[in-house]
Amino acid sequence: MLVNLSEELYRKVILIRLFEERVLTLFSQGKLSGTTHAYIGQEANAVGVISHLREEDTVFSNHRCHGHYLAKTGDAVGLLAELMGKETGICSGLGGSQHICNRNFFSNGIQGSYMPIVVGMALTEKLRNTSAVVTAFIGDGTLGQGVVYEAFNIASLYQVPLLVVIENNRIAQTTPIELNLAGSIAARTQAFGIATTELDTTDAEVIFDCAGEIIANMREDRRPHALIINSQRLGPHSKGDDTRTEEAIADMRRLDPVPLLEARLTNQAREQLRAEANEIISQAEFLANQSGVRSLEMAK
Amino acid sequence: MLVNLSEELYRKVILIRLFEERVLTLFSQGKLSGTTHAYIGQEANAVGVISHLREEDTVFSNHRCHGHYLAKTGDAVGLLAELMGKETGICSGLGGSQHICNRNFFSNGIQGSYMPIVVGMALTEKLRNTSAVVTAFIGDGTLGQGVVYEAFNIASLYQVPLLVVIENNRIAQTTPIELNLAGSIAARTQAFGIATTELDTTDAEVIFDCAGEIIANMREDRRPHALIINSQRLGPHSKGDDTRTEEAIADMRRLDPVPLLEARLTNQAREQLRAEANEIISQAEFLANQSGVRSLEMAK
Amino acid sequence: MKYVESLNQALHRLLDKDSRVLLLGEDVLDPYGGAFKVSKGLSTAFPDRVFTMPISEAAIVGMGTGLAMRGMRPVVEIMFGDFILLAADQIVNSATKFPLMFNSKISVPLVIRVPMGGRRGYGPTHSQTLETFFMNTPNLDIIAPSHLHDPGQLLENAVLASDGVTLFVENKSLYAQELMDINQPHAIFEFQKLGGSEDLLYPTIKVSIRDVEKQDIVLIAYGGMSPFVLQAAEKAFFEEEIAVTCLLVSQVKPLPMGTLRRVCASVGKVLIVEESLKYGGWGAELSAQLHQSQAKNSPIHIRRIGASEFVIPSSKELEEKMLPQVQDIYQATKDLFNEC
Amino acid sequence: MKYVESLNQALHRLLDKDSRVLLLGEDVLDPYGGAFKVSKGLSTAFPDRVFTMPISEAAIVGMGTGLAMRGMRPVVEIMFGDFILLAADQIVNSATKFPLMFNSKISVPLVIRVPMGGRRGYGPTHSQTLETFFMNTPNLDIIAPSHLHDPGQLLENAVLASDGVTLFVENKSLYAQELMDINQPHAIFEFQKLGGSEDLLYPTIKVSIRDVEKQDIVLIAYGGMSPFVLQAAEKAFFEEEIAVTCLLVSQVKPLPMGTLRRVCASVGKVLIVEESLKYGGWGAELSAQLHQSQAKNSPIHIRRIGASEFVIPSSKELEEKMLPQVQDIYQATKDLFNEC
Ligand SMILES: Cc1ncc(C[n+]2csc(CCOP(=O)(O)OP(=O)(O)O)c2C)c(N)n1
Ligand SMILES: Cc1ncc(C[n+]2csc(CCOP(=O)(O)OP(=O)(O)O)c2C)c(N)n1
Ligand SMILES: [Mg+2]
Ligand SMILES: [Mg+2]
Repeated sequence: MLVNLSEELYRKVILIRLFEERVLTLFSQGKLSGTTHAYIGQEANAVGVISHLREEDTVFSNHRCHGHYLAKTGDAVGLLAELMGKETGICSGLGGSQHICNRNFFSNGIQGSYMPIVVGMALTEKLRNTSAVVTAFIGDGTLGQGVVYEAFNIASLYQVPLLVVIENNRIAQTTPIELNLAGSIAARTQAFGIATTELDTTDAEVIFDCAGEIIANMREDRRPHALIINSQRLGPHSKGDDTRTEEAIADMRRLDPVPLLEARLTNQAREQLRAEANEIISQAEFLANQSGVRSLEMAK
Repeated sequence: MLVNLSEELYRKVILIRLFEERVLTLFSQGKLSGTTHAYIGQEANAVGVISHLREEDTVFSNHRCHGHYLAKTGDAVGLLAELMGKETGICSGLGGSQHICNRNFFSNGIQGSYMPIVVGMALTEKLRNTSAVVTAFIGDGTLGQGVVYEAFNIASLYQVPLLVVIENNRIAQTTPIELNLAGSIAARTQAFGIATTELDTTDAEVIFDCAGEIIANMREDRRPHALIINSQRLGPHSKGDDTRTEEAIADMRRLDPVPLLEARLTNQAREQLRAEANEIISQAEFLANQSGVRSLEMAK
Repeated sequence: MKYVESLNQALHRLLDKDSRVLLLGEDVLDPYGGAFKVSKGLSTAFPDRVFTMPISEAAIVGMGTGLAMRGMRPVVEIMFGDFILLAADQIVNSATKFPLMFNSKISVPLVIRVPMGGRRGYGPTHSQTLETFFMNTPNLDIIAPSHLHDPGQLLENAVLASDGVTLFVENKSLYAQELMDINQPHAIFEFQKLGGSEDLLYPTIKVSIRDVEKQDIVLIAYGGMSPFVLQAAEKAFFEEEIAVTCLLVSQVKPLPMGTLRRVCASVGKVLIVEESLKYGGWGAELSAQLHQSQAKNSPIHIRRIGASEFVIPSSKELEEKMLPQVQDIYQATKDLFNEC
Repeated sequence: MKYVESLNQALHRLLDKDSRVLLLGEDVLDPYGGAFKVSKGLSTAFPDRVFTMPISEAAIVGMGTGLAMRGMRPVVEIMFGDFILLAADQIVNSATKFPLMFNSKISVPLVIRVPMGGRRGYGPTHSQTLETFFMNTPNLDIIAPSHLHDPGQLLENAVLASDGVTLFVENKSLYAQELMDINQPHAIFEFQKLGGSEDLLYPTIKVSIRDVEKQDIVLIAYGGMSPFVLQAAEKAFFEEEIAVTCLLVSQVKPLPMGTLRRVCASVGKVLIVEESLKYGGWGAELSAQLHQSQAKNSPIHIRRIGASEFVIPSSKELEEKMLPQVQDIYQATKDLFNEC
């Protein structure tokens, strides 16, 4: 399907990485306000999984959604404009960083709340006899929310084509997984009768291969699947609120998915893809800056 | 500890059975109104577990709470008066069948909602260094509620002395467990790191022995424990709303905990304990009928 | 026809005529057909489109939201309206919020049926009137037919004619009630269906004393309070010659203020009656808006009646003291008549 | 002292002086100390009594309820007030209901801290003012100090002097605000602390224009709207010579009606200002009660301002159009002054 897998994955991974870095820079320069949650370090998850999805496949994401969104749509223009609150933003500035919607992509800022919603969406696909799958991304911390288990149970009872990607970065905001999560993640999804795959990697190609198989199967068997990806958050939770030690983060950086892919590329390919990504982002920034703020008149 | 275990357990089991039968009769005679959920068939669970509890141990129960309440307090007088809405009822007629409170016994009618509450109670016991345990009874259907898993997680994280008794009668109102519950109950509690025991019996003595060991351990190790008891609801969900076939119920009756215990008693003991129970209940009915309705004056 | 039958037949019609319609709820399968039998027969007639749900109220509403976002027209049944608070986040922060925050890119045509109300001795957690909790939820319709409405037709409107989220409130005490045909002549009352552009789908029924011109007081109520206000109106007329006009609203939110204002302004004395807690209830917003609509020299005097600030007791006798009764409405009507 | 410091110090004092006090919440441990730093330093000083919680808002409130029922005095922190709806059932059907339905056999002294409000660009699910959702919850206190109150003292009152459930509302926009000492002379305003038996623990601050006898309009507000109404009052006086008296309530529910009525009755024109949705909001009940309290020949004219019926946009510019601003209050004040 792809000419050079490493390159194709890297193209998306580096776009996300550079986009997120630009966003943090814009924040530090006071050019963005509100909030953001950088996906830095987890890019391989979004790219590895979403590269297998089609236009008609739905993705529902959380606060840390930029990477998922870019992997699904490539739309840096709409996303950056949205973060800037501009009229040309995905939701014309209403949603902002964590509340976006574009065709079959959605995100919301209430952790876990959309898990039953994706079950309903996946049930629709099943009832309509499509081969589409619905994918939800949640974090390890979000496994604290009860409604997640209501959704697991129903997804399993009605055997809907829902792929739950659990991005386990072993931290929720500032709280390490040991203080938030008892037992084991895989045991939890399995206890609800959901087939579960666990990956211990930040290698986009490994994730790509594994997700490819899962999704291809789901298009046939129309059953839920949980994919746990043990990965690393290399940036702050939001911006500048990282309470972890420098050492701990340096340690994680050894598994940074970006250099991992870069090692497989020619220097030239790497530089070119980086340049392309930077160009896309600069163009997005330029366009967002051009855009105005939509009008809104309401009685108070 | 007990002179004759079978007799002592039977004393409580038969009180519950006859009490519940009287309640259904009173309903059918129009002498009770509102709602009730008969514990018929599950008496061995309440009696086997609660016989090990002390005054200072808390029990939190659900809609089907009469058996748990009688096992903990023996207070048929207060309970029947409460069902009749009388001033001398446990909560002077405010709570009714499924909302009662007496010393360390509680029940509420929102399924599963009290699971985090018992975690808080058990945490208090732990912080105070008591040897008390907190016991919560929930049904298989209630495992649909998300907050139950929030509670499992926190109980396990903070290792609180909470005994969760899951009474699995394989039905919720009219819905068989196959349509309500995916995966397995034991796998669910274990997935949250909670030590789990599963019993396939309606024998009060077996439950008594097993619960005794668990509770004795919990008084020492101050950890949560799940006890799943696979049992049978022999009566309607509430009153007259049983959608199961006669055959199915007849089949279950072979495991009725009452004859099971009776087979171990002398005829004389059986008759005497039955008579005593009947006397307690009749006395309760007499007293409840004597009682008036409390006054209540409120602005509308 | 009984209220419950009207709803049940409407669901049959809906499932029959529109393949996007689905039904979800706890214990909705036959032979049980739901705790209040509104769903009776549906799973037999449409086995693939009626889904029994675990005891997961948040997920039930969430699933409905997901189905609606993908183009279905789900109707979800919450067994007792008291459990709707388990889905409060789903309703406020997802279902109703998505169309707004996603800049109208999607719609969520979802109907959430909630049996509310007391008078059955079910006690504190199975008797409440909780729709008023959602009065300040943007983008949510709250609909509650009385026995003078056509409940089934209103449900059809909510399912097919509305593209948003509807909390469809059915007062449990109405289920067994015979519907009143407002097109038939009545011994005491005359009826008029009111409605304009703001409440086209969900009319207000105006009930006046037959052949009486004067109007002393307007009683505004909805849903389960409707039989009570009619009785109180009758009593007030025959015992005190107070001519009461009743406005039975079905569109609880947004309030059909145009319709209500027109009637109230001309009468000047308004008693709002609701089964939910008076404090912070439905009547609060209604009263505030009516107050603000007063014309310069014709003041409106507004009074409210509702449930007391307490739990709803299990004991029938005590429950009666908590919830508004005919006598309370009658008394408040007399007081308002004499007071201002 | 800043608002956030006052709260933080109060928590230190509370944990220090009463061993029943416990703290629960998400990310409350040091060095982070909670998303808004209200819990800073507490886990260091009291490592055994500060509990970090998973992302489980319903369970956090439920645990607090259980601890309170066993004699503790828990303070639970909900990271963003928007998440309180996840615990709506816990609050309404358990924590506040138990003391009532269990016939006062138990009490639930529980404080739920909820950072509410917008103006930070956090968008639709992290900016709301949702305490009004709970206005018709019996047996619940809603407390919201302004920057003219002593927030820490009010928190102490809620934790130790109250035996019930308190929703303690902290408007996020106030955290960094310097508290105003109402005992210090002020260039423009004079202050008076009002309170009687009904609002002993949670006073209302009356703010009037210094040395001005006449009072044209009363502005009633609480919490995060307080700085805005003061600015609007100043502007109305200097630009239009309208003498505005501001009543800054801290006891949002139950409304301190005795206190409010006394002031409003004598002035006759009242503007209620709130950050939550106007429709079905706090001002609805307040307006309804004020209306009903009108004496025969001295009508009160009541107007309300609040957030529009929409989501709170992420874009700062759009958010401003949604939430009440100084200019809106000023304009409404002028309108009311001229209108009635
Ligand atoms: C219901 C809810 N509670 C709390 C929050 C605040 N919050 C936002 S992100 C976050 C941590 C999420 O952790 P995790 O699920 O592991 O995702 P990660 O941030 O690691 O990607 C928290 C507590 C929220 N948004 N929603
Ligand atoms: C939150 C909630 N949803 C629904 C109900 C209605 N309801 C009462 S009991 C019951 C079935 C409970 O089943 P299970 O937990 O298995 O207990 P059992 O009745 O079998 O003892 C249901 C659905 C309720 N009381 N609370
Ligand atoms: Mg995480
Ligand atoms: Mg069961």
